[in-house]
Amino acid sequence: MLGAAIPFYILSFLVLFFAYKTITSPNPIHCALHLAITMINLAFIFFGLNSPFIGGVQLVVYAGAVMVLFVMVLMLFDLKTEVRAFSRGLFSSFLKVASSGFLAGILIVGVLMSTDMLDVTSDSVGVGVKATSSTDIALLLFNQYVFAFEVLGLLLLLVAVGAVAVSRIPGGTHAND
Amino acid sequence: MPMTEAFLNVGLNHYLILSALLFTMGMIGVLMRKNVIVILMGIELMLNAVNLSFISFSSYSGNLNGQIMVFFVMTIAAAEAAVGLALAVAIYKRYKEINIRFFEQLRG
Amino acid sequence: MTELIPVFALTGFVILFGLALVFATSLLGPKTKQSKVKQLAYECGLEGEGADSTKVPVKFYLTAILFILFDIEIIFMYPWALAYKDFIATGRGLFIFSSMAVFLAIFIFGLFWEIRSKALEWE
Amino acid sequence: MNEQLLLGLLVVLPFLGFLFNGIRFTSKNYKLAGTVASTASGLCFLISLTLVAKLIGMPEGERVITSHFFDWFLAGDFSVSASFLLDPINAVMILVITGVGTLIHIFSIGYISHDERPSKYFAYLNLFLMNMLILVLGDNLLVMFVGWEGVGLCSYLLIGFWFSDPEKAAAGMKAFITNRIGDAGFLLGIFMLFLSFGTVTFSEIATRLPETAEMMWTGPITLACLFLFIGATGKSAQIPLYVWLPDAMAGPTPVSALIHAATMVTAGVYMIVRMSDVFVLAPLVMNVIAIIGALTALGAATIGMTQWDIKKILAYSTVSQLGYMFLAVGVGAFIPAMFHLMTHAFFKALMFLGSGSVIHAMADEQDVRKMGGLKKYMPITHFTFLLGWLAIIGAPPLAGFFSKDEILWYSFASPAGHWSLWVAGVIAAGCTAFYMTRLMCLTFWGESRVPKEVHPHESPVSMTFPLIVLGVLSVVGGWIGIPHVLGAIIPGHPPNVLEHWLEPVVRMLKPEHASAAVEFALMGISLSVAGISAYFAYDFYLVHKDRPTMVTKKLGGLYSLVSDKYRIDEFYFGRIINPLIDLSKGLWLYIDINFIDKMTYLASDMVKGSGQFLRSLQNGNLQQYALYISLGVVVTITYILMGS
Amino acid sequence: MGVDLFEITVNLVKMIFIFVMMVNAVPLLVWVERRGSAFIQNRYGPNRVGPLGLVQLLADAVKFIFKEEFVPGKGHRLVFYLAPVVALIPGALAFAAIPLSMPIELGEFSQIPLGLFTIDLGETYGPYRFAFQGYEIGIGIVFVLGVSSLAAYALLMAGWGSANKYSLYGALRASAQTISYELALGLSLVGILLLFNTFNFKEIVEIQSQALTFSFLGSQMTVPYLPNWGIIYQPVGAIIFFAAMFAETNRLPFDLPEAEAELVAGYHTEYGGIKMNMFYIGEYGHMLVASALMVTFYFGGYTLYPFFTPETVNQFWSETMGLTGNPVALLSSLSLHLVFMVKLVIFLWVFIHVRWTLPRFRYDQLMDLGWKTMLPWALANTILTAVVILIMRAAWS
Repeated sequence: MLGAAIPFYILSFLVLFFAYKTITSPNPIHCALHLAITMINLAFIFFGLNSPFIGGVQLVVYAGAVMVLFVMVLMLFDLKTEVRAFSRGLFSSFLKVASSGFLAGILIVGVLMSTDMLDVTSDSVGVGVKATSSTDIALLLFNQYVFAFEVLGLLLLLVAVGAVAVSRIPGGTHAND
Repeated sequence: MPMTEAFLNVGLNHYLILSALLFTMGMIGVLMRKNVIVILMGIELMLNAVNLSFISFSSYSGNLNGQIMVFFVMTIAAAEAAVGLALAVAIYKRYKEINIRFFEQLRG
Repeated sequence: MTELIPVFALTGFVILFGLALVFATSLLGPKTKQSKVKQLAYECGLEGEGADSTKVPVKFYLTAILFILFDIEIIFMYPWALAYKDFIATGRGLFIFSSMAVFLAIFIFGLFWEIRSKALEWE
Repeated sequence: MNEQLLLGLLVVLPFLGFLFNGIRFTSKNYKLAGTVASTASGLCFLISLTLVAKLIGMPEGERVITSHFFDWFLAGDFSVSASFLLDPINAVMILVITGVGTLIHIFSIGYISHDERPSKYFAYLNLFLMNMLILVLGDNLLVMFVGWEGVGLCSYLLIGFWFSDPEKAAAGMKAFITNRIGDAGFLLGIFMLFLSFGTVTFSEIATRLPETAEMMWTGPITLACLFLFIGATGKSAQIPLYVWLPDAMAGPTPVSALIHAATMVTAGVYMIVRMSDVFVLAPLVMNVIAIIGALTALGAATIGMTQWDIKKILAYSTVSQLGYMFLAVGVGAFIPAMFHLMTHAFFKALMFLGSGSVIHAMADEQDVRKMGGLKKYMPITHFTFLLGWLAIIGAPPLAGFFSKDEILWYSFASPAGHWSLWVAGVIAAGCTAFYMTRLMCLTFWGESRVPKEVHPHESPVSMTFPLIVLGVLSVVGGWIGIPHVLGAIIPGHPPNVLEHWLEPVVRMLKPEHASAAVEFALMGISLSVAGISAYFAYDFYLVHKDRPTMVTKKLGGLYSLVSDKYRIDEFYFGRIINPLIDLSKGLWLYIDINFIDKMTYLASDMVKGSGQFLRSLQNGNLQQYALYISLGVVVTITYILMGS
Repeated sequence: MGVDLFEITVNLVKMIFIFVMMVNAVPLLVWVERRGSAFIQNRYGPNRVGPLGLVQLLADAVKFIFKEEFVPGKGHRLVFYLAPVVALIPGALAFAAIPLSMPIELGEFSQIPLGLFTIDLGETYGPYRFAFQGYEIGIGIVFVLGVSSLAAYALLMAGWGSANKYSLYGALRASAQTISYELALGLSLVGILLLFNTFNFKEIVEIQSQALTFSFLGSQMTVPYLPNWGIIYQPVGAIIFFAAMFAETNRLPFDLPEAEAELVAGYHTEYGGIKMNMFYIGEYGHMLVASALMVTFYFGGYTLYPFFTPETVNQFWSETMGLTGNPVALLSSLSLHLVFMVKLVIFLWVFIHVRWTLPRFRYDQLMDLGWKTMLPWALANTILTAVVILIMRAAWS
């Protein structure tokens, strides 16, 4: 029990701490680095949740690719550390924080209220899953989600074309200016 | 002590609450930050929170569909980040500006 | 969770090790006076402007974007490769092959489009 | 081929013709257009013949063909299907419609040859045919109403066919608007019937009728019948809504023959006969119908005596004859009404076509004072017109004689009849004989008053052929309904075929104390009245030509009143239409502008104001938008949690 | 991590030992590299301190620690300091996931025999199973890929934290190069996955520890004298993988990030002392990982089929040498570990040899090679593998 709780609380603390740093750091590059650490910790949480493949993909895709892109792009920009990281407006800021806080509170209350959401006892992590092997995911993916899989391939192609096209617009990254 | 019990007995609820908190943080980032790219990061944070929910449900109910869904969400999030950043860079190169409020001026 | 403890332990150990080394040099190393000239970046004697205002060619970033997209496509192939023989064993080999053939056709089309559109040219 | 398909084809064929001509409506190829339209119509006639033959082949009392196409709409228990019903009543109708219609189509080919838009004309004719068939064949009131509206539309289109002439366009509008009033009544009648019976299908109404009649106060039925009758007065040009029909003569003459004499205007009669089971439960309405019919017959006949326009005379004659039919249905003589409907279709179509032939020959001259002596120029037209004249004035043994005398006999002897109705009918018959003879004298006989530049000539074969056919029908058409008293004395004892045919489906009020002697006496009286009137007319307009003016002077105000059509139009304009317009203007200027417009302005201002407010929300600030989304999420989740 | 203190301790010590092994391999490798390059270039290389100059690197290490601390004036202090620490992580984590030998299966024991005398433990321990690696992770391949893709952060952090434009350029070049070659790397592994159908290193090695066995048009074929190695099925994939690994480690001929003529010393221009050494540790750690992966995927891992497989080694120690019980397991694992190390050293030598043999690419040639040559070849290799498997397994029947 303790063996499962301690890593969880350490990871949760790290995730929340770095998420907090992500949204409060005045320097965008620090934000990106903190976010990367958040992602890595989340990947380990996924590992712990019996989903090692997704955890690995999280590492490869999010931490290894997307966040690298973020950091790179931020390095392209001529960025001074923001004096004011947050947008202005006292009332709307209050409203934003209040609504977010309220949302968090209400989600937590909702989670706590609905203990019978799933018919599993709280300490039965992965009991329902008999050996979540990556092959099972693969079989499921190619048995039920083949169409979505192909469509995603198309989506990625479109995004690639779109990214190049956007970089070609005047003032864009590959424009002849 | 039931309270300690509840804290030490890590279960689905714990993950869901973590997910909720993470989501809220991402939301605050999206709502409050000025920098477009940080806003994109906030969105990534929110997506990750959702992924966490998916994975915990999937793990606790023994249903692999959640993991597939997370796989797809990651794909789409990456695509979204790619396009979003491409646009941000294009706009930055032209106007030297990445404040979200500036983007209001870009009405066609 | 428990099987991850070694990973955490190793990570923690590595970080501690690295920090200890860095800290050790700052303790053990000689303390000399820091001057402005000494603190200049090694940029051939010109006063550097700092990383914040260095202009970087944007091609790096386009490369990174394309990398993300292709990386995901490759990640999609891993479960496919994993289940390939299982599908063949259940007699659906042609199905699994053709499903990936379509995907790969899209992938190859994208790759060649990028090459043809000179998005990957470096000078 | 099965009956259902044939019933459908009956509607589809004219529609195809309509499409064919409607699509190429700018074409001036009148021969092609006319051939296609006539073929469609002729095929319909053949189909009708086939269907009627099949009906005859069925055992008596079960002569019904139904055809269900699709469910039109369903609302709870209430369902209306688009389906057709063919029984002996509308078998007569479809024969008349398609038969006479085909002849008129053929006639039109010659008549319309010089026109600008022959394709459009034939398209309209086919469309009319289709709608008329829908009206007649519909197995419920709503399908009938579709046809009812459709024929109204076609009537409007064809009256205003030469719409470049404002007067003709106005005539079309007058017909349409007047018909709308009647249609509103018809619709109300349908609603009332639906309220009473919960259905609009004829057969279901018939089955529910006995129980409803027993247990229910007949008030709603009376009201429903009254409304239906208002509808009928609109469509069939009865007092007080007859005013559109004379003006409808602005349309092409074959149209007048088809729509405004033979078919559409008889729709009201057909409808009442179709609903006769209901109507007999409302004796009050029956009386009203009879009185209105008699008054219309009398009034229109008197107006007809004073008119100079050949088509107007025929139009008033039509109104008058329709009055006869309503008189017949009013006294419960539904079969004689149908009989007269049929014979009238023959001879009135004949006379209209004849007048069309005359007008065609006179280069569009319609005033009888500028005609005369056309007998030698147009022998065929004259001869056929002569047959029509004899038929309408009731000369035995032509068609009109039998039907008219049957009606007069029933109006006297029927339980719902009264001697005054008979007197009115006889006077109207006298007037009819007078003005018809007058028409013959002024148009065909005597010396020619034709202007020199006009060279009358006989019409082409395509026009004379229908005349001949209709002439023959006007002679023999009545022989299928020879009254029993006459049948008893004529050699061979011909039976009353029509009555035999219709009896199983139409409930008639039989005269209680039928006496052959009385019937013969009445017949003699009416015959002699007609004969005397005809003689007077002959005397006035051929022998002593000064007498009409003398009589006119003597009558003075009365004559001008009659020749001004009792100033009904003026009355309508002065007392109804103009006050209505003034009232509307008043409503517009005061209530509309001050209250209703203000209210709409208020609504628009509210929309504008809220729009302004919402616009301030939509300021392009992405984070604000995100905030709205998050607020929405918060509210939704709160709501869901509250609910659980 | 373990049921009792003994197991926990052994696991921790083992893990730290593996890490320290990696760290200590650096001076050794640097020595080998310097001596080797000297050999190739017909020089002597370091030969003064200690026998064959072996202690030279130890002296260097001590010197590094006593160097002066230095941060560029405009640099970002925290990022600057953290970058070398981060550089250590990917290599360490990845290397710890690779099995260096077969697991040691210990039975119950209550005393430790140490040749002449025995230590009596007083109570009974075991049975235990110690994996000969830092930790066992089921999805080894994905984990290693994911962890090594984190290497880009160290480069970017170093380049950006130094506030030096040459550093930044070097860092960007390095990371762009790393990620570009990661595509070819990842794609060449698809062939391996198609063959072995598992992410688990241990299973991959076990499959390779048998005789060459494959299906030929639906029927099973066995070649008893050849090992079932990946290189036999995937020669092209192996070449692509190895080349991509070179690029990943940023070594010659792919060492554009530190192209002296253009960029001074790349992303670690501003680093000195032990911090720079930590980057070297990271780089050599990557080299170790690359070699270990090559061995594991394509060359049978810690086995050498006809001679050294778990069975044969067990047989040797128990039957030929007449041992029983725990020593057999211990010695078998150690001997297989030796096999692994020999293979590893061969590949490390190839790394070093290539570095001093091939000239450096130009940057555009480098990217062209990655995107336009290796990626399509890797794709072709994948498709070919899939088609051949399809045909050989007679999937249509």
